[in-house]
Amino acid sequence: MSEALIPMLGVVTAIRQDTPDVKTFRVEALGGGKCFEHMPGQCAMLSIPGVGEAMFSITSSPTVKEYMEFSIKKCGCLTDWLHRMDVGQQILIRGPYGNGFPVEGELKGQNLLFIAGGIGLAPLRSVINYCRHYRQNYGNIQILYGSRSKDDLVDYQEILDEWMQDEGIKVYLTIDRAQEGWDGHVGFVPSYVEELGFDPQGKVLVCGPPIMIKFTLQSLEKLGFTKQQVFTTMELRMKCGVGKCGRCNIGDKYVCKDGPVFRFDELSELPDEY
Amino acid sequence: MQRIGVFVCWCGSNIAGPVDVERVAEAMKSVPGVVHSTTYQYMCSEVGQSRIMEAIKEHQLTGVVVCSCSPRMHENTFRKTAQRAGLNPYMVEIANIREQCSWIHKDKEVGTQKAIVLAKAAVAKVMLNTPLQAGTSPVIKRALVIGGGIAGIQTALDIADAGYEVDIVEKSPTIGGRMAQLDKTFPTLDCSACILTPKMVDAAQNEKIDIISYAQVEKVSGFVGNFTVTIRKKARFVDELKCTGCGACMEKCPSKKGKNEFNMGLNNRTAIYIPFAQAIPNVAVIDPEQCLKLKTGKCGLCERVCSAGAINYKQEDEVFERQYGAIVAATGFKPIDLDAFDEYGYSQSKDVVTSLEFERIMNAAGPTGGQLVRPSDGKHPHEIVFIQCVGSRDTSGCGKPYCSKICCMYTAKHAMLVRDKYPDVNVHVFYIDVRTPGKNFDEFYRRAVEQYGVDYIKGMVGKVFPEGDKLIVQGSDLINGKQLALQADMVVLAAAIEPDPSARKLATMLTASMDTNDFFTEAHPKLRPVESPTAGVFLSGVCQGPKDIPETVAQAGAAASKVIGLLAKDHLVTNPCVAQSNELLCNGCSQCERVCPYGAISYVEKEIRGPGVREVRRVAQVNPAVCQGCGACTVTCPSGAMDLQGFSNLQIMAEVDAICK
Amino acid sequence: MQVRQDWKPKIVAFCCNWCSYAGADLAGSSRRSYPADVKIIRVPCSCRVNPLFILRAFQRGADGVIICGCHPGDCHYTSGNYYARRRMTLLFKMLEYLGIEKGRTRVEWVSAAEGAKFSSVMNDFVQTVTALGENVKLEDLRCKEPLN
Amino acid sequence: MQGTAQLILERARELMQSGQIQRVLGWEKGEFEHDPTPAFFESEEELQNFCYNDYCGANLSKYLIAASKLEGKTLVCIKPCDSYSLNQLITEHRVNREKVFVLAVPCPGMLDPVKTEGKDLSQGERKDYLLDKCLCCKGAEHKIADETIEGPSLDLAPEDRFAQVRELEALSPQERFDFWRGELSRCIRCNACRNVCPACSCVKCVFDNPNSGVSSKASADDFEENMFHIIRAFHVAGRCTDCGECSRVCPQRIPLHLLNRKFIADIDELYGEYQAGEEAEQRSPLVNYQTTDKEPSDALKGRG
Amino acid sequence: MKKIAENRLPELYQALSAERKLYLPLEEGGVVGYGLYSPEKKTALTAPSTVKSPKELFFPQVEGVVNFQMQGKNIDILPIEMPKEDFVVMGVRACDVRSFDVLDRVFLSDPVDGYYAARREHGTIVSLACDQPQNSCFCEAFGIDAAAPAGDVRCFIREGVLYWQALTDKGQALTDSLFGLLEEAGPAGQEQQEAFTAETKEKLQALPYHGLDLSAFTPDRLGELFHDPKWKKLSQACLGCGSCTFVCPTCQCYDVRDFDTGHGIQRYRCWDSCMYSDFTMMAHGTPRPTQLEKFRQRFMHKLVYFPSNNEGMYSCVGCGRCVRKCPIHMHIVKVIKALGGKKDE
Repeated sequence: MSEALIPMLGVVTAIRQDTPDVKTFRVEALGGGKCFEHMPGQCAMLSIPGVGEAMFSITSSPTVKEYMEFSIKKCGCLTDWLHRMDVGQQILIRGPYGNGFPVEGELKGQNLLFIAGGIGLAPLRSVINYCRHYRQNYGNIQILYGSRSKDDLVDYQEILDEWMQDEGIKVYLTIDRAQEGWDGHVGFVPSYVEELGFDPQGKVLVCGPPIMIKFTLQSLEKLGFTKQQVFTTMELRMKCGVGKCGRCNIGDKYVCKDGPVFRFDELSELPDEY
Repeated sequence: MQRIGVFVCWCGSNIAGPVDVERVAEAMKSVPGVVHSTTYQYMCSEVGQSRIMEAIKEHQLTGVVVCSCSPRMHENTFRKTAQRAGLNPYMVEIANIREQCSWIHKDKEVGTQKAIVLAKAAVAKVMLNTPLQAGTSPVIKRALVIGGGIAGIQTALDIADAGYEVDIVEKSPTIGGRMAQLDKTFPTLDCSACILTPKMVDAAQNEKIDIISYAQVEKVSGFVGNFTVTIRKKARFVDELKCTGCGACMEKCPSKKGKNEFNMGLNNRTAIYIPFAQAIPNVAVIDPEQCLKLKTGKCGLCERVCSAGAINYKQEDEVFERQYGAIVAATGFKPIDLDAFDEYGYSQSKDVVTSLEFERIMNAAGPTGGQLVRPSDGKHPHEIVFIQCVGSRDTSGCGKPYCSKICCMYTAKHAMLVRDKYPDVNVHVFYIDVRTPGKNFDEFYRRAVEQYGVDYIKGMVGKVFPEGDKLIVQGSDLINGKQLALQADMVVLAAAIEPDPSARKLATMLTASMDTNDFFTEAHPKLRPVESPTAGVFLSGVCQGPKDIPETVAQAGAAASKVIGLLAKDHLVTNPCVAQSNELLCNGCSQCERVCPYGAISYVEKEIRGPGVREVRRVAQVNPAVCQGCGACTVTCPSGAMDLQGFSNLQIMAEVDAICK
Repeated sequence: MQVRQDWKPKIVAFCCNWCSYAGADLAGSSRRSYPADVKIIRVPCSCRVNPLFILRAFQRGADGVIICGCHPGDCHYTSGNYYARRRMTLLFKMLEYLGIEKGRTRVEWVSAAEGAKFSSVMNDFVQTVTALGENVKLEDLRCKEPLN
Repeated sequence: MQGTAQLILERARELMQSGQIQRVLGWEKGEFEHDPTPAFFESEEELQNFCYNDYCGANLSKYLIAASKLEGKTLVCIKPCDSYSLNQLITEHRVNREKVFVLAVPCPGMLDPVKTEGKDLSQGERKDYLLDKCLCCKGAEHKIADETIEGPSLDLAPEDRFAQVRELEALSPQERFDFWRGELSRCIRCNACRNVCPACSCVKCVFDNPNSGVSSKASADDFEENMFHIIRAFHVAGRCTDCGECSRVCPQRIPLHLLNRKFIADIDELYGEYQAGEEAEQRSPLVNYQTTDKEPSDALKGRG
Repeated sequence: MKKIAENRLPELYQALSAERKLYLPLEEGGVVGYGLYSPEKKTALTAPSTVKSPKELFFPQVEGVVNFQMQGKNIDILPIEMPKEDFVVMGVRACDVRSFDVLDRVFLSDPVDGYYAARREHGTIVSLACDQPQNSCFCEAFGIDAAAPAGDVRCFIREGVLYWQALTDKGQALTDSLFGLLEEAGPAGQEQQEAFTAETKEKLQALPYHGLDLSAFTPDRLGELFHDPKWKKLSQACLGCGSCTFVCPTCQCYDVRDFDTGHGIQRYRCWDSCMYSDFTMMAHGTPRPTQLEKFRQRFMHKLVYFPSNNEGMYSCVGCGRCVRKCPIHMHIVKVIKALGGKKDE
């Protein structure tokens, strides 16, 4: 019997230091290839025996067939451990979990605006690369990404080398405070959103710290966006990943099963407990 | 993941003999976290250390385990090695596979298995080590010497000589100690007072030295470089600054029943007295037990005769605090009580005396003015029996298990002096062994036997008892194989010496350890003989173990040089293995504060922020310069907020796990 | 209970750095042997020993736990061993109250000069624990058997 | 009881009106006589639901830790036995004395709803229905009070609280082991004993702290059952006032107080009589010592 | 329908336990709980309730999930064998029988929880109708018939006779295995059952919580109920212990933890409680920081969230355990009454 709580084995085949506290780990099945297929925005439970298990969003696009990637910020026992491991380390993985972004549903054929803050880019990167892969299925793509400083921009190299080079993709970067060697925009994401004055069309995918999401939503509404247009992805403490252990619910919805992606109009009907 | 290197030392054949070091190194390779494991003949050698340094660099080690001798031996060595290779020195752990393994287990299989377990425990611990930074604390440039005998005086003089201030606290009214009581010194037979008193005067006149006589240390707090000492200066009822030492008071004092301590109670002194002529300070002191004025309020003669107006019956004990960077214990010795040795008749006859009493009898400034007479009747003795090892080398439990070291020589000295001055007196010495390991010592003893005809009898004395006005000494002559019953006029007992009783209390205050005989323990018996294990506390003289005057003086100088070395520093590097309070877990209950022996814990109200927490709480804080890292607080803390760096809860539990696996 | 012939107890000895650990070193340098079943954990002071460590040792398979410190009055930290003495007395009495063999726990004061005592204490303790046999009352079965 | 409740209520109202107190910590009426709930009352209106009846066994002192952080003073109803806990909490700086108005309320001994369920209380003696902890009542005297409400107290010679401890001590080690195994094996680790205990006031319990190395949520086996209760008892040793709440709230009726009382009995015997919470600012016997304390080996001598 | 005289129950126990494990209420230390039958145990089949519900027989408080071995960078996954022993649980009351419907919704929904499913497959539930409901009981409010519990076999005891009726194939198989031990009850059995039902009904109507009104708890009122200001008062004295959770037959929250045995890592799951402070704690905080949110979660889940996802089925069965065991007497009935409004209001 396949049991949801029993993980499978993966192996870390590459580690990239993105920022001082974010590393991106490439995980493959033991025999090569991916441990399982997934959709953009879905998550996986990673664990190291005796250290812990936690849910991470899969940052690589499903269109990548060779591996999965996870961008992980150092913030606790397990992530500390992951940050200290070397290539070749075996790791436990199970999933995919959650609904993912409706890339083949509501988002299809739409202009897309991605707004990310800090490590919040991780779940969006999967969608962005998926949309880039199936470029013809989507309208304009705009990406606004901000972080504390230049050094805290995750996937900076990929943004510069690939996203910014793509035609029909506009990338806006911002950092919280001015710093040497940065001649781009300086300021918080929500105010930059207003500054840029996006056309309230299409769909918006927002991910970042709760406070950023809150104010970004306000900015978007000022610009004329409705809650139905905006999607985000949630993060709560999870143990099982399959809607049984009872802790990741917001009202009657389980983030691990019914989420983590929610449309803001759905979310606003749920209790404000996240 | 940590990257641990394991280095197994052969210690020549010390470890490699009973332990298969290669197997230990091999076994460690499969332990998770270990990336490098090797052996070497002598890890502590230059080559060994450089191997460790190379491995640290080559394998990017984050932690090092050295399987070698006791960490008490080389932990610091290897910490420095790691530091030189760029690793934090506190990322080193030692597995003690010599003292606690190879030296006690003969079976190679058993020893090897144990060594592997010990190494695994050390790895488990080092995996949880965190880099620690040593702090610094300032050094107070003043030393305290406790005890004003020859040891204390010499130490103080040497420290002062180097330009540092030093206080001598002496419990009796004068400095000088036991040496001041001696008549002559062996093996040169020069006059003890003649060589000591100039030093006493030097000390008194040295402006860097403050002699606090008739005083005791009451409390010691603080730590190396920064001790705070509470001193109680007892009331002497005489103003030290005014008294000129003229002695007029002593002449008039009507109370003359005080036992003369300086003369070992062989005669009496007045209630107001100066211990001896060359006393320093040369100031009178009133014995409140004897003084009529203080006891009954009636008298006051001394006050009237004192032209300096120095007498002050209302004087009270003075208690004050001083700060020191270093403390030297020089508390000296006393002869043991002879109550347990009644077979020698000490309590039955006044003519059975101890060697120190005999010393006073022979002294020109002593109770008999230097005339050899019997204490009982003042008659000149003709037969004197000396008995050695009274209470020394005694494993029966009545005496001391150790050799008092000086008795053989002073007994030879006494015998020789008697025979020299009074050729009519026959001298017999009962001995077990005669021990004369010292420069010119054996020659001295041989002179006593050969030149002065002292009758040395190898054998034990069974009993001494008075018969008429004689003393009968029953003993055995082992060489001639017969029982003896000598008639003697006097018997002199070479009583064992023991540490001064004040030392025990002092050791507790200093947190310095003592051995079972109450001698202070050295930090290392061979390599650090003048330091106590407590940093900043040094040892001088007999308080550390029996020794004669030249040895005492040598050790006093050595202690002084250690003190000088310490005081020469402006700052000391502090031990970073101290307690730390996790404010997120702290209840602010104050339990830890109550057990801290150093007062290192204080409380503050502060805003605490953490996951789901943001409020003002009362939390404990540890002063790392004051904390000594005992860990008492860590166990008192129920929430585990208090933990000890270098010996954390998780580290110790990891060791437990590894050992019990 | 049947005691296997080849069974050897596991003994954890917590030794304070200043006295007992040095005493153990002295036992070593004076070649006074004691069974290899004794493994020493160095702690700064006997007062560092948390009851959690003792229970942990039993959980992980120890059959006896001994705490060694400076003699009362000789603590390097003045009073640590006095606190340890109260804590351990009460803890051990509690273990006894719960029916756990009291011979499995012990406190001994061993000075830096008492190498011989260290060795004889350990010999005696190992003998006592060996006679008691395996610790079954405070064991954690999960830690005893290899998985699967 | 009705009279006492009325007196408390009147006084509480007065103090609230005068602004001396901000709120009242007492008990709120339940649906029945036997199920009042500890409650804060913020207004006179809320005080209408105040009650003080035969079933107010709960010790309110621990709630004052939270109340100490609130604006203004809290009036708390403290029964004689609760006053010990409050003193201990003040000693440990967990409760801010300045923030508390201690209304000492009389206690006639509280009833155990389990014992009274379906019983006619007019039959038998009150003693038969009392909470176990009340059978060893420490007396009618409050150890701390700002004001005292007079009223009937428990008229009962207290039982020897150490009697059961001694009975257990008299058993053989195997019998003791079997006894405790039987009791502790029922533990479901609901943490009610810990959470109700005024001495277990840690901001984070070691058993809840994933970094403590000993955290555990459920007892996986016998060892963990023993471990939890030994360590819990040890952590409160010298601080436990013997308020009996642990045993009162245990859903499995495990006599947990017998662990605490063992420590108390040993402390009394070895280090001199000590009652935690007798007065504020006492030094608990575990953060104290005498150079002449008994050696562990001597203390453990005797019986197998 | 079959029957057996009450005084022959030990024989029945013997027979049931002969080929499989038999669990039934036992008395130990003055409390009653489900335990493994053996002849020397003190059975308490007719005790009105147990402290813990029989849920632990299917969803143990602690249960191994999988083991691991670490070797350098490699991990070995060592699966644990699924439960495969047949067992019988006897004496399960109507409320507890219903609790399995609730648990099934959770554990047997996709993806199926293998451990629970295996135990459900191997376990046979022999229920026992109530003849002495307690003052704390309110199963009626959830439409449960205390006199006619579900289960694989249904039993009731009247006038010294236990009547036994198989309701499922599994129940029939168990019945068949008992050979001649059970007698046919005949038409008298039916009469007895009717009488029993009537008596119980009368008792249920006399209960203090009879007529408890749950009508206010509907999924469409989720937001309204969630934001009700009464939660603050209701939760203020909550100790944050897990007694209500752990005695509850339907609470199913669990934690997954690793234990390092020294020889490998055991991954196990254990009961958790939403009342616990660390239940939703993450590195940067928790969405339910105070006891108010935790307390609200527990009751909202039972009365609103769960029904919302399960066609209106409440995840409370009215067994009354939390009513009896809450150290501060703050329980679901008080919550229902406070938020739902009393009938007489």
